[in-house]
Amino acid sequence: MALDDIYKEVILDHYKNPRNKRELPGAELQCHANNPLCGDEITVFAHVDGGAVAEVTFQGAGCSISQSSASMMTEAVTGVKIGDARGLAERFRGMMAGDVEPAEDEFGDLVALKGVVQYPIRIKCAVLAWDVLQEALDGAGSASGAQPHTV
Amino acid sequence: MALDDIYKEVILDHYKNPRNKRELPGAELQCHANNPLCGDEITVFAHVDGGAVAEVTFQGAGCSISQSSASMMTEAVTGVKIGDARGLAERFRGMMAGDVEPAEDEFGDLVALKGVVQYPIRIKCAVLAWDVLQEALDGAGSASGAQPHTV
Amino acid sequence: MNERTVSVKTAGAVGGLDVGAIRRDFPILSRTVGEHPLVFLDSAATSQKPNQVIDAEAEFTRHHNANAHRGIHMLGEEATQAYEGARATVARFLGAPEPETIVFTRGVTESMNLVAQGWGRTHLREGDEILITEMEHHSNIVPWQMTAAVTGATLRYIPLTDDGLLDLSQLGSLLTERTKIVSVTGMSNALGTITPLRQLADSAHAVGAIIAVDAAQLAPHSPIDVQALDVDLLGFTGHKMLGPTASGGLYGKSDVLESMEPMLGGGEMIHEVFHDHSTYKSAPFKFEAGTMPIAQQVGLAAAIDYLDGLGMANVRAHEEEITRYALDRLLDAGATVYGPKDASIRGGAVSFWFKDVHPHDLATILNEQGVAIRAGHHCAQLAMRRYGVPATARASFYVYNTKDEVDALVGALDHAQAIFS
Amino acid sequence: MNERTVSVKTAGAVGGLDVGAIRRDFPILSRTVGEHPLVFLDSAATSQKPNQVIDAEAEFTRHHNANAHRGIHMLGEEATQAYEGARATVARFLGAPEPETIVFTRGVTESMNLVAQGWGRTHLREGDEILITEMEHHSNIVPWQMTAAVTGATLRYIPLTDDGLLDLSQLGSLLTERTKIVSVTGMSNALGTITPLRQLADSAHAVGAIIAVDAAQLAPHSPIDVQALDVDLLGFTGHKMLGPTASGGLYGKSDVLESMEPMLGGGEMIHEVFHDHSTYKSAPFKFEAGTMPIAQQVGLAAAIDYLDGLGMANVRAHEEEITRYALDRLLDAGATVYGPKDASIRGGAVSFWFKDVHPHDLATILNEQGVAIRAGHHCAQLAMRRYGVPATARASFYVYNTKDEVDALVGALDHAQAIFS
Ligand SMILES: Cc1ncc(COP(=O)(O)O)c(C=O)c1O
Ligand SMILES: Cc1ncc(COP(=O)(O)O)c(C=O)c1O
Repeated sequence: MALDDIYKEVILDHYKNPRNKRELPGAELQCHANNPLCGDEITVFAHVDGGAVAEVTFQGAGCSISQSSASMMTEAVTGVKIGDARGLAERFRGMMAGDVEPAEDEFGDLVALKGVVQYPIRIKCAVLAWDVLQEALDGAGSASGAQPHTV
Repeated sequence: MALDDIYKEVILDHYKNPRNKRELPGAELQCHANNPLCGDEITVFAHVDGGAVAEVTFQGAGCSISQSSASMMTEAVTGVKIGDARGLAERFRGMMAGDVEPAEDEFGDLVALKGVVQYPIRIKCAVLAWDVLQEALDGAGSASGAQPHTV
Repeated sequence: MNERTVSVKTAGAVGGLDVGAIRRDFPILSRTVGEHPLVFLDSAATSQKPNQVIDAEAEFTRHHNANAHRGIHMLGEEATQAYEGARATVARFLGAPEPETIVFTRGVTESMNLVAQGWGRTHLREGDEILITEMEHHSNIVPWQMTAAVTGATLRYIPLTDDGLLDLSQLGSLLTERTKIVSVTGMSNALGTITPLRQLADSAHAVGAIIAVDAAQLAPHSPIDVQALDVDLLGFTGHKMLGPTASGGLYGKSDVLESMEPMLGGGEMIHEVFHDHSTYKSAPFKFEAGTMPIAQQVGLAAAIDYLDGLGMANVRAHEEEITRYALDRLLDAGATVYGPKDASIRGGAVSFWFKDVHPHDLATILNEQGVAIRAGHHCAQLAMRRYGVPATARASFYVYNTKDEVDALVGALDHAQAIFS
Repeated sequence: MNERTVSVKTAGAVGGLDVGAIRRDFPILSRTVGEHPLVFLDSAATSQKPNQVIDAEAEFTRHHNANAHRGIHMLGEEATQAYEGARATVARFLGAPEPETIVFTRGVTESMNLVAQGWGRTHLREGDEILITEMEHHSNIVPWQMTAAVTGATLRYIPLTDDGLLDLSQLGSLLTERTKIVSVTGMSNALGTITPLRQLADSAHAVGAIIAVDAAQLAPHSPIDVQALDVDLLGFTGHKMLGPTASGGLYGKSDVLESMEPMLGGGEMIHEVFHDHSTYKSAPFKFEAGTMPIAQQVGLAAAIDYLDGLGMANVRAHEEEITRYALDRLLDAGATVYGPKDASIRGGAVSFWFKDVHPHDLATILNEQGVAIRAGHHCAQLAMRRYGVPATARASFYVYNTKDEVDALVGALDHAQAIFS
């Protein structure tokens, strides 16, 4: 383990200069989730056209891993067929579980997050944006990985 | 520790040939308690006259220690002033706590129970009859050391 | 983390276990009582622990201790992995489909209370019935009495036959569509009886009830496959299966666990806390409030590794053989045995009354001969009352016991007879 | 059973503790993270354990293990004596009048749930109020929300000042004759704040309320005298005070304990069990259902012996000195600290935010330098929200920490700055 496995240039760049970080007025799909343990919050907005993710943006706050992952995600799935976006989400999750060896051309910048696997407690941060994306693509309402239940 | 510290002749004699083991019709004082852990049960009956324990008997079932202790107790407090009976109960309890060195003339056969101190879990057996006696002398109703509370 | 020096079969080993080798793993078994070697026949109360378990717990604490699921630092990661690894080990041992079906608790008493409160208080109302048996341990009676008092549900009991079996002849009238849950021991600690879990599960499911099992005695002494048994909930306790005190848990089918409310509120079981309400995590985490018995569950995993190394079928065969021998010898000696006399349908907890020596006296006398047995009602007062005894003496066996120890027990009975004749 | 090699004062020792000698008792402190020595600054989550504690627990299990309060045999007697001896040790440590005022639990989360359920559900009804504070740990919030939901009572909060103190200016309107219980932390794990317990106890008693204390952080770090504080109930947790996980308990005034219902039903807490009802033992036993964390409470007693050997006043003085130093250095380095800045009125849990580095990132970066801190909401989401942060970084100190370790922490902050600038 070394810090530059996790705090790679490209991650810090996405954190400091997040791509597609804005609301998307009129988005058909919108979904929010948070990880209260660390205070990470992500909302994903998506505009779907012809079975593909025409445009996708996010809003949020949190640690460098959660925010850079969201930023990279928006780049990775823009213009991608919904089925393929789902597939990428699955494979991203697989990479974070240590099961999937990422293909450079499919993953792009996302490959940089591979180092997070060595920091199990940070995996939740990396996966949060993808959880929200999947919920959004499922057309479901408000998402939360933890299935909260009210007292 | 040796078995003959606890299973002394005199204890076994009181167990096999219990003294004053019978109901006492018309007894003013009557009190019952049990120790469900081992199934020991003791009922004490007493007839009081002129501030003294004129007659005292017991009924019960259980281990040799609980039953012999009850038998010895009835002998020890018969004809004794109530205040003195209470005092003896206190000192008997003290002997079982290891605090009181029993005086042979006051304790009589009860001295034999001193060996039970080495078997802490059996102390409850030895003390049960005395608990019931004290409750009876207090004029209280049904006694139970454990202050049971109903679900 | 824990080294495994498990014992291998040797030629004449009882039930496939090399008991001599096993005994060397348990330092307490070399103790003496006066001049007598200790003969420990009280494993149904709590088992002894092998060095492998004690060392695993100590090693975790000495070198990897941290709170689980909290720290980003190295020790925090190590502790979380050890704790979740223990969950996976337990799940495998019980044949559970996935680690998330295992809730950790501090023992089966907490587990059965979690069932009675977490499931019972949300699912039961007046007119509903809870069906248990007269051979239950108090930990599977009192929680249901409390839940019945709060919900208005009625508690009913499957009676016992004179032989110490469940009397299922009246099951048709006891188990009806009013019954919402059947909660039953897998193996009685007072009578030794093994209950027909799969049959009871099918009967319960047929009327739309669920079934919960108190496996405090079954899990240490018999192979278990919760999926093959098709039980909905199953509690177990680590300290009776070579593990540390304060270890244990509750298996539950995912949907049943999700339908339950937590019994304890606090840290780590919540998702978000607001002034006026909170949201919870999903199972099993919503049931694990506060800092858990972390080192103890790690020790439990080492105990399971040890038992797995022996093979649970061998454990069962060994105990069946010893129990058969003990039943024969005790009956020969003139003892009255409560519970089934056939070792093939019962576990190794043998309750008896020897002539007219009160069990408390018997236990004291046997102790002086080095023989440790239990005397009392074994937290099963209803079963005691059923058989008209205030208490019994109980000898119980585990992987480290030998036929020689049964002989020591029976030999020591003579002393009792001599004293009380 | 446990040998005490406690550390003696030497000339320049901080706060009267010989930290060098103490550190040698904690093998985990010799670990390294990569090439860096481990700097463990997360004792508020769980403390490390000295050899004396690990050995006491292992020694009990290896040579004296049995169930407590059950066996007539030698091991049963030894186990009972060790377990009840631990109760007496705890009572002495807290200044309790007698051992029977101590209920053992598996930790403060169970203790506070026992208060909220065992006391709350019998004593509270609609119109009654429960008063807690906004700095509580979730284990002293969520149980009260559950009890409020069941009883109809209302939960109210003492707010916080900007400095992280209880804002007692509105106490008059918050604490009224409707208030039946005040439940408050003795020392905040998120802000470090020490609360004025005696003052709150007097105020509560003046309106006829009782006061319960969550002493999870106070007990490890400060002398406590429950009688001088005049608190009615006080929960504590062993694993934060050098003891094993799964150890802990609840002190209660005798009449308050007797007025409570048990939370868990099962073995050993009952007097008699019948088909339709049961009777219970008296306190503390009616609250100790089933097999308890026996070896763990024995370990806790060894931890208390260790702390007593150091002297709790010295422990407090040592931590005050380190905390003062840490506050100075962190503030100098540009960190924002949440909670009081005056070390004399606070404990050693220091929550901060360093520039714009998110606490999670900070904790990961510090870990690579060997420095273990906690990042998150510290199970105190209401306090986090009060100060407008989703999480903080938290360094916390104990008897084995040194000023050098504070320097290592502050030095490591530079790395974070370098990465994120
Ligand atoms: C103030 C406070 N209360 C309660 C708790 C919960 O303690 P435990 O997890 O031991 O039950 C903690 C520990 O995080 C704490 O710091
Ligand atoms: C059948 C059965 N159920 C429950 C229990 C209670 O187990 P624990 O004391 O570990 O909670 C026991 C142990 O005595 C038992 O034998």
